[in-house]
Parts: sequence; structure tokens; C-alpha cells
Amino acid sequence: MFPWVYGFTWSTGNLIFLGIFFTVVIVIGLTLGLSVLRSLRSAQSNEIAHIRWKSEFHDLPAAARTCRHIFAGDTRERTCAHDFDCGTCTAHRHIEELRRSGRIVLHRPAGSGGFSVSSERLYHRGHTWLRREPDGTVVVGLDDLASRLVTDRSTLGLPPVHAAVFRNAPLVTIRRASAGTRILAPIDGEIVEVGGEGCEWLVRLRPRSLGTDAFAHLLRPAEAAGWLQYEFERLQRSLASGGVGVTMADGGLPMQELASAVPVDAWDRALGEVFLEP
Amino acid sequence: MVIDLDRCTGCGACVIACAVENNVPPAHEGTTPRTGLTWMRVVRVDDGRSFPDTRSVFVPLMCQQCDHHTPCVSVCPQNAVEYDEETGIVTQVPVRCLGCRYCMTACPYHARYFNWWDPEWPAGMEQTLNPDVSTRMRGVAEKCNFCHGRLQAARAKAAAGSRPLAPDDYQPACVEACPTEAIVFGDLNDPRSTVSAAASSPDTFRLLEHLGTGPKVRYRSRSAAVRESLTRNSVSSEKEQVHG
Amino acid sequence: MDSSLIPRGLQRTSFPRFLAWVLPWVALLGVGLFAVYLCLAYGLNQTNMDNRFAFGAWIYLDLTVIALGAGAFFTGFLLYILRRKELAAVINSAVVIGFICYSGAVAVLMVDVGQPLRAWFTFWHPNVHSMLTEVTFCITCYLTVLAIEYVPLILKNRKLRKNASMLLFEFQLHKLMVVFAGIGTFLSFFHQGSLGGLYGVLVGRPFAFRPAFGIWPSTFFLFILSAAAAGPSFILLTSWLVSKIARKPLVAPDVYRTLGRISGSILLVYVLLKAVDTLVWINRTAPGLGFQASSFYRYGDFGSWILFAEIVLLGLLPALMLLSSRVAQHTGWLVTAAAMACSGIVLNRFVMTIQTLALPTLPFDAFLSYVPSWQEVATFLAVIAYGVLVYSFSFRYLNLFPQERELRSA
Amino acid sequence: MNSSISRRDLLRFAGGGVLGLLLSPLPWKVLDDSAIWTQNWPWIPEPSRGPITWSASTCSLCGAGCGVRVRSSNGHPVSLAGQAGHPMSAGTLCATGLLAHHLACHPSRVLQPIRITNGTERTAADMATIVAAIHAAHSASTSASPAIAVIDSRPGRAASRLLMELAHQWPSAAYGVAPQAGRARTDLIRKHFRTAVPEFAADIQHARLIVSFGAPLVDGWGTAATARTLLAETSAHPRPRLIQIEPVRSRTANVAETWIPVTPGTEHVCALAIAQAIIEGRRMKSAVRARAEDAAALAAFLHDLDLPPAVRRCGISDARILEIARSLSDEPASVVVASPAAPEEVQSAVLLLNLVAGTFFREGGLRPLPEIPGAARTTDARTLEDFDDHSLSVIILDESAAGADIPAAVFGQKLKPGSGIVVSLSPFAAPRPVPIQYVIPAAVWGERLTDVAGTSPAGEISVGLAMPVMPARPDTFDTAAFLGAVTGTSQPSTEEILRQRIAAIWSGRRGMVYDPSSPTLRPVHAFGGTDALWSVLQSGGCWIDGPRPAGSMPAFRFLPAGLAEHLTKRVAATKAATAPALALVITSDPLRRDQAFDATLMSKVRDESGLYLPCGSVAIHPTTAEAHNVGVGDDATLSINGTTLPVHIACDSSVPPGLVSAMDGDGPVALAQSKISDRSVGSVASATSAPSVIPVTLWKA
Repeated sequence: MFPWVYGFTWSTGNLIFLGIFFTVVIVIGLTLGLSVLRSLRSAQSNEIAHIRWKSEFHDLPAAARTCRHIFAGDTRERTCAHDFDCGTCTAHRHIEELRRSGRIVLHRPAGSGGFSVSSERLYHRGHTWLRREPDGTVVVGLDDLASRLVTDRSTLGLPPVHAAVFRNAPLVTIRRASAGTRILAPIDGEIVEVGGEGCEWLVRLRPRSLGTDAFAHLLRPAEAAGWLQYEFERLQRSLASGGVGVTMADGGLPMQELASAVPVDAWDRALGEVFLEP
Repeated sequence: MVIDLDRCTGCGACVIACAVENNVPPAHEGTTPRTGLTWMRVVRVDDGRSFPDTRSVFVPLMCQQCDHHTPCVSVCPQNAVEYDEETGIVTQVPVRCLGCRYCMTACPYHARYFNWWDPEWPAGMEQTLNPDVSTRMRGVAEKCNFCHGRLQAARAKAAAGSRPLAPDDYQPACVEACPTEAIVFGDLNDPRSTVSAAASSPDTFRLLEHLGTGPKVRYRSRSAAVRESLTRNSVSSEKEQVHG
Repeated sequence: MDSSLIPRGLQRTSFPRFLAWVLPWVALLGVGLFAVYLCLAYGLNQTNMDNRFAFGAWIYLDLTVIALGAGAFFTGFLLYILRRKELAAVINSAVVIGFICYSGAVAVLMVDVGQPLRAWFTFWHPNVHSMLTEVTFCITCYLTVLAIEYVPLILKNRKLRKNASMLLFEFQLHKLMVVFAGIGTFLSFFHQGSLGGLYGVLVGRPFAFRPAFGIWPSTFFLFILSAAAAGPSFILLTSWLVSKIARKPLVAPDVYRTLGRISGSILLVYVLLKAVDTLVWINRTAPGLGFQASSFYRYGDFGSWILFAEIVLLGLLPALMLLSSRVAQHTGWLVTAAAMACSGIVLNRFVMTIQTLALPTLPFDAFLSYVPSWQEVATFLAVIAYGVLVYSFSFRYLNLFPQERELRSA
Repeated sequence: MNSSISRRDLLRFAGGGVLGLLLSPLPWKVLDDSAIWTQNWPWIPEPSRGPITWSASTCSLCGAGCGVRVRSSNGHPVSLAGQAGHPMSAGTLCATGLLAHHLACHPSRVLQPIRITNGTERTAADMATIVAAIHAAHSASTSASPAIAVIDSRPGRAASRLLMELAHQWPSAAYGVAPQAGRARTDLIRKHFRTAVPEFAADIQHARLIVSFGAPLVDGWGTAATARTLLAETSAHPRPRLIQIEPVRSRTANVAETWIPVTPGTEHVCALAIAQAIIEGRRMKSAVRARAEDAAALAAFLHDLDLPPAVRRCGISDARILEIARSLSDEPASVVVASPAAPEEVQSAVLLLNLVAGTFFREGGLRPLPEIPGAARTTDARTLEDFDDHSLSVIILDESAAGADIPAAVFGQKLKPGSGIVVSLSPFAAPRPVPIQYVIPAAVWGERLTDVAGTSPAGEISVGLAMPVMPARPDTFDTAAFLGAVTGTSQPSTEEILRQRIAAIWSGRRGMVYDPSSPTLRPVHAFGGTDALWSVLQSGGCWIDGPRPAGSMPAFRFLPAGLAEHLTKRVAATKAATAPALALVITSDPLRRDQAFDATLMSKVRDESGLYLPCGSVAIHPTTAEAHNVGVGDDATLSINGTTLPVHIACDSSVPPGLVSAMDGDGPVALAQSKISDRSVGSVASATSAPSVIPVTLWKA
């Protein structure tokens, strides 16, 4: 096999064959090594949050990846391919420009479908909202759909103060039923305060940046209303097709008692659907 | 090697001598002619004439020592079969064989044998093993090598006398054992040798010559019927006429 | 907990029912492993192979499963190299099937050789002129590649992905998958071909021998083509079968159609070339070796109907069916055609391995038949059981069909 | 600092460990060692490599007396070969002879006295018990007839003389021999010739024409040198014409110039018809006619037999008969031989044919055999069959040298009912149908000194010494030593008797001595004395009687008393017999002929290659198979006179249609033979493995 090892002959056939073989082995080895190296490097450079979100986003069903502009009525059919990072999305910029110049208008009335949407808040696709406070901090809370689903505050595991949080990285964990589900952070920042029982928000953050780009990916209230409606329907579909029998006569879920209407064995799936965990 | 089929009585002495020389173990219980370890085998073939004119011919069959187009050498994945350029003998390196049996599939003469069982000798019989040849081992393919042990001994002897190996320096065990001297062994390349004289006789033929493997074992028979029945292939067989 | 391992959003049967499905296969595997033990401990006398039938059921199994496992390399090739995105729906399943087929084949080979402890000798003393060397090298490398391709699937398991390092490794590996797909394709081309060459070079077996183009006999190329044709058909077949057993749609019908079209077109090319090859063999190769081709079809049940079945009935016919747009409208017909295509390849491998050895060469030889021993059959079935088990576990705990969730909610 | 070990740490440790192990030499060493291990599995024996020595001896497995060259390693024989210039065997050894050195470690070797109960169960026996049993039988004997028979399997050896002398010293014991093939023939020859004539042997080496009635000339006629003589073709020695008249195509028939398939059981008719053709053709040699006054009577007798209808039953044309008759008359160096196993009527008819053709006392014909110098006259000794029925308490069988088999039924007939025992001195105890109670271990070839008297292809007699070539097993018994122990007498050793024999050779000054060390053939008188002779014979040489002057034929009778009636009866029986649906022809397996036991490596020509029909298989013509609805490899049942036995079917187009060919041996056919002999059916029960014709029905199992 190796030159100078017993029985080796310097024939052309041997050299070509073994040349190809060793090339293949080296390529496989190098590629494997490269991926190990890259994963080590990304582990060190703290890209875990970013990569995790990329990977999870990739595995989300298409229905969960609907473009925000559908909810605003700007477009009819579009699936996000930018990890919900609207700041880097050219299509988003284009539509925004069109809207600014008044060439398109919101032709869909802001109907919340029964969910309350506050005009002071920006909404994250992971069903959190964010409100900018005058002191430069932001408070983050669960939106109307999420808070109807997660009614018991004690099941939430909140991060400690001074913890760094990253956009689309786990912020809060929900311990309920068999599996835990995490709630994604809407923006980068640092925890400055954790909300107590009865508080409308969960955590107070000091954002890393206060520039517009830091908030570009968040849904505006006008979009959020349609979105919440859409998400509720998606949740309903998901539970219905799974053979879950507990629905109302009209096939819909009772919005008010959402948490109790979801059967225990479907709980995990419902949380996964809502909080974008594939 | 030239085998005179007219002189073979099918006594089996060559088969036995081969087994004794090469430490081939006796049959394990359950062995059949299809799983046997007979580096040398004698096959009875009818000459194709009809009864009562028909005669059997006994065909001693061993590795035909194909020429350079040896089917078994090229297929062995790990060079466990080698072609000796000096003697033209196809040799087997059993300790390198992994027992894939590809060579057996390749051999048109079915002259390769697999050690299906662990070799077992009756108690005490290990004393009778030939010290010049290693014992057989389970799981490898083997075949006739024109008595490699004897060749090596002859080589050593020639080297001790500081002379080149002469073709008459040794005879394989089967040649020695044949009571009717039906097998002639020697250097085919030497035009003066008995074997090349016999090989050039018009009565001489090779098995499956069409395949182009160039076997170095020749057969001869004065009977045209025998020659015909051993060189015919399925093209002209009677069966075809019968079955269309 | 079992349910925490099942990908979120996928509906899987209850654990007891899964267990009930798995246990018979485990039992079969157990019997097979016992047979393997017998073969390894006592030698190959446990089989009914003999000096004439030196290759038996196991080699046939190897050639067949490797041909059917070709779906892995070919789908990978189409997806990653030719960018046929729609095949992403079956790539995971294809990789698992490929892995099962190849690892099963290699495992059986380890039992099949007389001295398994010397298996690595092929690497140490390679004879580059032997097709088997090529096969050994390529299959070993390709099995490694398949294992590497399988790893991301496993790492994406719900539980494992929680571990950051696994997630990162999966992510980085996935990004380089195109390299592995390329290497896999390269290796597969060679070993699929070499498996064909394995018999094509046997000048001592005029039934199998074919003249060489360059250094490879025509069967080399025919095997590549037939494997490439059978692979997608087998993926189609298995996907359909799994969706029937699981009673839920797994891939969209247009994926079936794509697979069928790909399989059909390659099969058509293969069948045409195979027909040409057979004609050349009948008129030139076999007579050149002193044999009349028709003489090979005189023995036992191996009449010339085999040739007809192989080329027309299970070759041309399914090829045309797979290409027909009317057939493509009905999944049932599509599956039938795919099954026929696979059977054609299975028959081809049978003819190459078993019929070749059964036929006599010497004028005084007899046509021999061979019936595998229970140990051989059990080992054979163990590979199937192993395949079913690996696939069942993969299907239950990994996301084999990315479209499944959407098709479910659709 | 959290010092507890997490699962991840463990995983990392394991991963790192594996990686580190791969980089260490350990895995490679394991691989290497495992490969070396597969080359030297501990359970596979290694040949013992030691100094190689060569010695010479004589094979004593059968009476042929082939010269053996022994190659030994560490003092143990590892291979045998023929002695190239040996006058008897000319460098040949048969397949069995090539394996003689393996018999010492035969799996059924007996190494201590054993007792066999119920035919198969074996237990270790006490020597004293056996001796006591013999003594008890001895003392219990009251009648005048002997109560103990000492049966010699191969008379003519030095050991035979010892046995004989011992038996004579023992009041109630008698010496006997196993039934010998060809004894009937010898008796008959004596009847034909009025003067005392010696035994005759066919001079195959010089014969130009051999008419053989089933004689196994190439595979069991003396040494394998006979085959060489028949098949060799040199300008000095053109191949003799061989006409083989035999029902099946044996190996001899296969190489014969002409093979005449004869209907089984009609060989004697064929021989008589040839004789008649010679007489009527008036070609009978005048010398023969002049010596026998009853030529006219013979012609009349043959005429009265009305042979033509019987000949037609033989399946041989008149033209063939005439042709053979003409050839026999025209060729002076011709001989007619029959298989030693042929039935009596065939032997008689063949002898008659030889007389008519005038082959006696001619070169290439039947030549007189002199007596072996120094041998006791055992030819006249009675056989086991000659003892009174139910008179024997003990039968002591000397089977230390292989000889003819005795049919099981004879034992039952001769032993005292209920109390008789059979003691065998044998190296082996393979299961046999013979009712043996005790086996005393004996030495095998190569373990002790013995002698072999053989006949060369030229019909010359020889004596060779079989020298020990391996260490003798201490636990074996010499026959004489055993009998000495039983009788409590001391006997001369084998060596002493052999020395006496060599002294007799020396005193006769006749013949030649072959010296393998030169190798030369020198006349006896050229040696200095018995010591010189002894030492040459000890080193693998042999004595061979010198060329005898071609004697003239003494006066004889064609039809001695009883022969005419015997033949008339036999021919009439042939005419009357209705053709059976199928005839079973049992041929003796030449390799097993004198050998009750196969060397284990004989599996190469039996189980592993099918060169010989395996025991338990019968061969039939494909058309016969078709007619009986059986196929190759089928299990079938053979029914012979009510006895059924399971057989495997082998199809063989060389077996004439209507025949079933089987080999004798220890398979079902032997079983059938023993069963049938219990019913006393015909020639199957004869001591020898005669080709026997049995009506057979065959159906699929």
C-alpha cells in the first residue's frame, strides 16, 4: 500500500490507483477536519446563538416562515428566507421604500381578530413584544396569544440580571409538560431587571444598539394584528390535523381559555408551533 | 506437463500422492465431491460414443497453470496468487488469502479449492505430515502448485551446488506416483525435453483452449472421440441436437 | 422519554405499538446474528456454498442491495451537484437507505470471507488489477462518506441538537455536504461499475465475460447505469411503502413523478445499451470463446425467457411506464413501474451471480444448482431486519421527510 | 470551581482516548498479531521438522509385495513412494499403498484388547479374561474334533508357519486358513493334470493376447506394475491385445482394446463357446491334442451342451466368438484369465479354454509357480468352512495381515451355539458384520518385521521383507506371541523363521536378488551366504525366482471327473433362468480388495471426488433410471430376494442398461450380502466379493 512497504511495486496502475485512493481519503479527511475546525471556531467566537437560530429557522415549516408583508397586505405570497432578519432583506427595504414614497398603502384594515395589539409595542415573531422606555431600556413581554397560552408565570424560567441576551436566542424557558420550550429574545442586549409576579413585562433589557437597524426586524402593530390572527389559525390547524378532538363546534379553539383547551399531549407541539421551535 | 489419457486407469494414486505431499487433510464429516479438498482430482468422462462402443476416459484435473492470461492472478484483490515468471507456475500464498473466493469463481477449470473446514487429522497423524509443506488452514482458497515444497527443495539443492535449477531437478508427487507413467513433467520451453516433444504431438490438446488462458497442462489421446469429447464445447454438443 | 426524541410536529405511533412492530425484526436479527456466529466460529462449512458455487446467496445480496442503495449517491448527486432542489424531500431517506444497504453489504462480506481477520490485507497488498480491490476500496470509502452524511441527520435529533457542539458540528458539516456528495458520486460510479466488472472480467466464465472498453468490461458501465436507474426507483418505492405503513403522506406526488422520470430515462438508456451489449455478446464475444450463447440457456429453468424478462419485461416496459405522463398521474402505477424496474435489476444481479456459476464451463461439467443453508438465509434475512430496524428508528426519531410536517398540516 | 465530572467530560475523555489510541502503535500491533494468529491457529498441528532419512521396505498391505521407499522425518515416515527398479512393482504403488504409513494412526486403531458386545458396543477387555475364556473353551472340549480353530488370513508368511506349529502343539486346536480366492481353481488344475503340478500364474508381461473374464488386470492384479505392462507402449514392447469380457465397464474394460459386455452370469457359457469354436475350427494345437486323449470327448461334450442358444443369452455374437477363438489359436503368447473372485463355473470354463488354447507352460501363457523356499505347505490346510458345523468353541482369527473376508454366516454355522466366541488379532476394529467378541491389538505395516510373497506380472514368485520403518507400538501383540501366551509355550521369533527361509533360498541357489541400494538384480549364488542375503533383504531388497526353463506340457485330461456334470448343470441353469428385471452386479473395489479399512485420506477418491462409487450408491444407466422413475442422487430402495436396502442412485452411462452396479465394501450392499447369506442365497454368500447376479427390483424410496 505504501511505497517501500513489503510487496509494493512501482507500476503505473498502482500509482494511479493509490493516488486516487489517497486523494479521496485526504479530501474526506480534510473536509471532516475543516467542519470540526469551523465548529470549534464558531463555538469560541460565540456564534452559537446565531447558528442555532439559522439552523432552527431552516427547519421551520414554511407556514411559520411567512413574510411580514403578507400581514401588512403588501404582498400575497412570500416565505422568508432571511431568518426573519428584515434589516438585511432587500425585498423588505424595497417595499418599505415604496410605502414611504406612498406608492403602496396599507389596504388591509388593522383588525386584531380578538387579540389586543398595542400601538406602543413592537412585536417579535417569537411572540414577544418590546416597548422602548424613556431611559433607553426596553421591556419585553409575551404577546396576547402567547400569554393566553402561558398563563402560569411560575412555569417560566427567567434569565438572571446582567445576562447577555441575543436576538433570536433563547431568552426564557417554559417548563411545562414533558419537554421544555424556549422563548426567543427579540433583540441583543443585557438584562437589567427581571419582572416580578403581576408585572406586564418579563424582563427589562438594555439594548446593545438603539439604532433603527436594531429594531427593523420587529413587526409594527399594524402588521402584528394580522400576524396574530394568522398565528392563531396556524395553531388551530396544527392541533386539528393532529387528531386533537377538543375544539369548539365551529372547529376553532376557544380563544379565551386557550391554555386549558390545548390537551396535555398536544401541549408540546402547540408551544413548538407558537414559539418557533422546530 | 503432458497427461496421456490413454494410459490413465483412474486408479487415484496421483490424487492420494498429492494429498500426502501437500498435507491436505482427510475429508471432514459431511464433505461432498463439491466441498472436497482435492488439489488433484480425476474425473471420469464418457467419450461421447454410444453404448456399447462408449469408453470412459479418466481425466486427471489439477490447476492448469494458465499462462500470462491467468484468470485467477488478476482477480485476487491482494496478490495472494502470483505468477512465477521463471517457472511459469501459478503459486498461491495462502497466508495472504482472505478467502473471498473470487479466484474460484474466475477459474474455468474448477481447479481451485476452498478450505471449508478446519484441517483435522486423526490423533497421531500429525507425525506423518510433510515437513517441507505447511499445513492447510480453514478459510483460504488453494490449489495445485506443482508441488511447491519439492520445487523449493530442488532450488535449495541447486543453489547448494551453485548451479541453476534444471527442469529435471524435481517431479511433482502425482508424476512420481502415477503407476502407468501417464503424466510427463518437464520444461515446455526446452525443445529437447520429453514433455515438449509430447506437447507437440498432434494428439495433444488443451482444455478450453478457446478461452485463451494458455494452460500449461496438456492432454493427449490417440482416440479422436476422446479428443473431441474433451475439447468440444456446448456449441456442438449432442444435447443441443436433442433439445434443440 | 420516547416522545421527547420524536421530532416536534410529527405524528408517530405510540411506543408500545412501535415496540410491537420492532420486536419481530429484532428476533429475526437475533437469529441472523446466531447464524453469523456459527459461520465465524466454525467456518463457511455452515453454508451450502461449495467449490463450484464459491459465491452464493450473500454475494447476490451484496450486489443487489448495493445496486438498490445507489439511490443515495444518485439523489445526492442530483440534489447537491445538479441542484435539483425538489429532491431535498427524499435525500434524508435516501441517505439512510444507502447507509443501510452499504453497511449491510459490508457486514455480510465480513461473514462471507473465509478469514475476516485478514480483511484489511486488501489495503495492505492491493492488486490494482482486480475489480474486487476497486470495490473494496470504494465501498469502504463510500461507507465512510455515507456515515458522515448520516451523522447530521442524527445530530438534528431533537434531544441531541440541544447540545450546542453537536448543533455547530451539524451546521458546519451540512455546509460542506456538497463535497461529500461529490466524492460519494465519484466513488459510487467506480464501485457500482466494478461490481459489474467483477463478473465481466471473468474470461473463464463465458456467460459473464464481456469485452473491455479501456480497462473495464461493458458490464462496468451497464452496472453504473442500472444502479443509477434502480436507485431512484427504489427511493420511490420505499418512500411509498413507508408512507403506506405509517399511513400518512411523506412526500408530495410531484417528487414521486420526478423520481420516476429520472429513473425511467436512465433505465431506458440502460436497457438500450444492455440490448446492444447482449447482441454483441451473442454474436461476437461468446462465439469467440468457443461457446454459443444459446447453449447457456439450455439448463434447468434458466431458459432464454430470463433474457426477455430482464430486458423487455422488467426493463423496457417499466422504463416506458415511468416516462409516460399518464402513468405519472397515478401513484399506484408509478409505484408498480418502479417495483418492476427494481425487480429487473434484482434479476440482473441474480443472473450475473448465480446463473454464471451454475453454468458449466468444461465440456464434462454439469449444470449445478445450489440451495443456501439456513445459516445463509438467516444472515440474509438479518440484513433485511437490520435495514428495517435502522430505518424504523430513523423514521421515528429523525426527520427523514422534510415535507411530512407540511403535508400533514395541508 | 465545580469539580464534579459531567457527562460531557466523560464523552470528551472517551473521544480523546480513542483518538490517542489510534495514534499509538497498539491498534496496528493488534491487527498484525491477529493476522499472524490466523496463520498459526493453535489447534492446527504443525509438521514436526527434523532430520530427513530415507529407508526401503516392502509393502505388506496385500500379497503383491511392492517395493517401498520411505521418507521419514524425525524417524517417522512422512511419505511413501515406489522403488523405481523393483522387479515386482517397478516403482509403482497403489493408492492404498501410498497411505500405508497413515494406518498406524487410523481412527479405528485398537490399542488395547477390547470386547465387543451387541456387534457395536466396545469396552476395554482384560487380556487375562480373554485367555481364561480360551482356556475354558479348551478344557471344556471333549469331542475328538478340534474346539479351537486358528484361522490364518494370509497363509504363506513366516507367521503362518508359526501359527501352524503352535496349533499342532495344542491338542484341541487346529490350523485353518480363510477361504481363498482361486483355491477351487488350483484344485481343478490338479484334477486336469495327472502328474503333480505346481500352481500356475499368468505371464501377463510376455502375453501378446489376453482374454480376460472380468479380471481386474489394471487395478488389482498383483502390483500396479501389471497396469504399466499392459499400457506401456514402446517399440521393444508393443501393447498387448486385451479382450475384456465383463458385464460392466470396469477400469480394465475401459483400457482394453475390446470390451465385450456380457450378460452377467453367462461368462462360463461364453468361455465354453470359444473353446468349442477352437476345437471345431480344428485349430487346437497338435501338441495339446497329443497330450490329451479326450479331445474327441470334449468336442462331443461341448456339442451336447448345445451352446448356441445359451451364447445368444450372453449377448455376444457368433462372429465375436469365432474371432476370439481364431486369435487365441493364432497367437502363441496368449492367455485366458478370470477374475479370482469369479464363481466356480467360470473358473472351470476358463481353465478348460486355457487347455484348449494350449496356453499352459508357455511364455506369455500360464506358467508354473514354484514353491516358496522355506514355506510351510499351507495350501492344503483346511478352510474355516471345512470344520464340522457347530463344533468350535473358539475361533482365533489372525487378521494382522489383511486377507480374504469370511462371510458372517460361516461363523454362526461353525461356532457352538450360544457359547462359541471369536477372537480377532487385528490392528483395527471397524464395524463389521462379522460376530467378533474380542479384538487383540496387532501391529500395522511398518511397525514390525514380516515377509511378503508375491507374484510378478511375469508370473514369477518373490519374497520380500517388510522392515519396521517406525517405532512399534508397545501395546500391540504379535500373533505368535499371543498364542504363546495362551498356550504358555515359547516359540521361535518371526526373525528366526525368516532366517530359516533365507537359508532355504540360499541353499537352493535359485533366482535373483534385487538390491535397492545399487539397484541391481544379482543371482543368489553371487552372494556370500545367508548373512549377505539377509542384509540385502533387510534394506528393502527382494528375492525373485530366476527364469525357469519353459517346461513341456505333461499329459492331462480335458474333462476330469465331475467337471462335465458340473458344467452341464451350470449351462442348463443359464438356459433355464429367466431374465431378471434388473441384475445387480457387485464389483469389488480394488482399493479395498484386501483391505478391510480405508486410510482416512482415501476420502480423496471416495467422498471428496467421486472417483469411486461410494458405498451405499448404485450406478445405473440413465435409461434404466428413467424406466424406474428415479434420478441422480435420489434415495431408492433395492430389493433383493426380500431383503430391502436403502441406496443412492448414481447415473452412469457406462453401466449397461438393465444392470445395477454396486461396489462391495461396508455400505448397504455389504449389509445385504450378510443378510442374504443368512438366507443362503446363491453366490452372494461366498467368501469373496464375487460379482453376483441378483434379481433386483428397484423403486423410489
